[in-house]
Amino acid sequence: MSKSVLIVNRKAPYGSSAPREALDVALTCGVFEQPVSLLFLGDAVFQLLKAQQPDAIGQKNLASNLSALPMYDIDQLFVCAESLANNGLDPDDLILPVTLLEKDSVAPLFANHDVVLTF
Amino acid sequence: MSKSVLIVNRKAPYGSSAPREALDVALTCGVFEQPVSLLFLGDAVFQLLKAQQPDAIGQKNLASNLSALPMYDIDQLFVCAESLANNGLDPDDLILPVTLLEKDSVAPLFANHDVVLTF
Amino acid sequence: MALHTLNRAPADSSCLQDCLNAMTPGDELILIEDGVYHALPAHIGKLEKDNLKIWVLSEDAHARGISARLAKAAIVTDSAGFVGLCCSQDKVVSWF
Amino acid sequence: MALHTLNRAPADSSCLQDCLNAMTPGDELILIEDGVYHALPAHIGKLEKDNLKIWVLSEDAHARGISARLAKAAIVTDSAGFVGLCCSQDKVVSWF
Amino acid sequence: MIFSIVIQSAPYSRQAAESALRFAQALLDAGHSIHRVFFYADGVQCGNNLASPPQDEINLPQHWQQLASEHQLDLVVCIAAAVKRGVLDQNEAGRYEKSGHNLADGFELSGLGQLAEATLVSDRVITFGG
Amino acid sequence: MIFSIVIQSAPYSRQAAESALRFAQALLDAGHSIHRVFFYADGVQCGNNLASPPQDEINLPQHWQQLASEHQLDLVVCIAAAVKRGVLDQNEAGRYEKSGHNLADGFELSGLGQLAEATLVSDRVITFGG
Repeated sequence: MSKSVLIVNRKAPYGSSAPREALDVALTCGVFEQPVSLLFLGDAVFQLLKAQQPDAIGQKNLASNLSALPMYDIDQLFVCAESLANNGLDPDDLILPVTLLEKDSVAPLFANHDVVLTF
Repeated sequence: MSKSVLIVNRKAPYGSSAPREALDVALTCGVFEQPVSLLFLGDAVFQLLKAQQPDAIGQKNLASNLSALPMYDIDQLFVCAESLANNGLDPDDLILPVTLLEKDSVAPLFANHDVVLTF
Repeated sequence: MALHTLNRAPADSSCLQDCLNAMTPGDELILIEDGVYHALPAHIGKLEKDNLKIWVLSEDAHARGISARLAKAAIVTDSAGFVGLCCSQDKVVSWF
Repeated sequence: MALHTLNRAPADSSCLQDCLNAMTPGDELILIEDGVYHALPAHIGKLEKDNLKIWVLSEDAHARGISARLAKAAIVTDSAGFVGLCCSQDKVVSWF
Repeated sequence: MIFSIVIQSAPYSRQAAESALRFAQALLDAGHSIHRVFFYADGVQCGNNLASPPQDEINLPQHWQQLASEHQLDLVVCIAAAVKRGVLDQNEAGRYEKSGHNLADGFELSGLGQLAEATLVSDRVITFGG
Repeated sequence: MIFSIVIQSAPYSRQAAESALRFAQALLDAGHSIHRVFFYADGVQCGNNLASPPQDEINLPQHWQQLASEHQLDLVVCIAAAVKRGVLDQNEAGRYEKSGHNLADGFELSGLGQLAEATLVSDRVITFGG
């Protein structure tokens, strides 16, 4: 009775705790052996940016934790291509290999998962 | 040694507590006989809309409280004209007489007050 | 098929845009909390998507004084109706 | 004259717009927290206002991995510099 | 149908916590069941029993308690989110050597596994946040 | 110069509370003085002494306490905002018949008049929120 979970990220890292809370849910669903996908929309693409060093603001490195996802067998990472381009970034700027979704491919991702959790 | 205070409202009523917190600060500054002005930008123009009845969502009527401001000698109420128009509203839709500010007149309001508090 | 909920006021245009981009034909939208302002005539045009059904939670519209101002395309429902919509769609997607 | 602080990421375009509309020539802007992303080349154009000085808080830019990517128009400063800017302007206006 | 509800916002600061309560009541009125209410992020403050709103304002922790006792609801507060935000039960207060605890009766601290499990066994999961 | 700082956000959930602390430290390092730190809205949670973050995360109430004791800071928590959000001192716990209280030492509950007064006597007032 497994159900697939889509975790939707919309927030930039560090300004709010939402990205870390989303990650913790993803890891937990992974432990329960639920199929988990993560989608990064808008400002959330910055979560995946290289070179993060948040020690000076008293926070833990989110990118380091995100880059561990494949070790927990969570490798379905989707990034809105338009969001990436709007922020002047390309896939080489990111810490992990991701699947880029063109605008028309975003909605099918929602349709293809059983449960959607937004952060 | 009085200082004028500009209270900037940017949020719609009821979805968050910011509008009520802004109002409480305005009333308190009034008690201290500080000159207080309120500015309503963007979604905050909805705070002044007539016909609010928030009992069913367990909240107190913000518009009723705002309409008491003149009784506390707080009558410097400014509304961004563009925000009002963008929301399809006109001054007759509001609970109180306000001063409409065209886009070019917003910045001088900030320049003309000693302290600015945003909500 | 999904029911999408949106609780952000019009100035948060990116929340609405992310919501619309995530919708599949047959999905429905319910505007709640500050989201109900999107059902005003000045804003409803931004929600146009082929045959999208747009619901408005009556308690929230009433609280905000906009019940008499809603665009015709918006269908008013109450909490019981909200529950019914959750059941008639396969899942709920929340935008906030 | 005022120092304006902005802590919202680019998707919150209304926060930036409200901030820009409130600025008088001579005012300065410091981007902090998620606001630092506005100093990326892809976004800095939206901040253009005649002779506006745009500061970026180094700790926040560094945390987010964008120190090496900042647009040339953005001037990096640290917390001590932030304090100095507050003093050199008459007041501080916070946008969040 | 079997629902689970996720609440991510603090009471008083955001309407979301009140919306969730009203939705839960409507669910139960319609004959549906609630498998679990999961309080996450700032939503953990819904279980803070020290909250003392004015008498003419809604007391959300109390309303949840009442609904829970009438319908045997499972009110789970994310332990990691709660502990760092200062919402503790007696156990955690002991572990962190705090003199008091403030988790309201009827609420329970537990892990995110309770959210994962809720997604598995519920027909619908709905989140209130913002 | 004389500064006052207003904090409107809860710790852990938003960076604003941490930004304010870092700014306060930089102010003092530069030889300025802080007339008052005023905690409003969700910012009142900065004074919740039950907060127990993991050891590798920042403990904001503790940091404020330390800074306050080193520099005799006036840390004022808005009483109306705090009481409805479940941050109580001993007095308020008594008034509302609560068994415990959780306002951290070094913080004080008081009214919005303390914010109005701060705007009058400070050269600069800066708000951290969001």
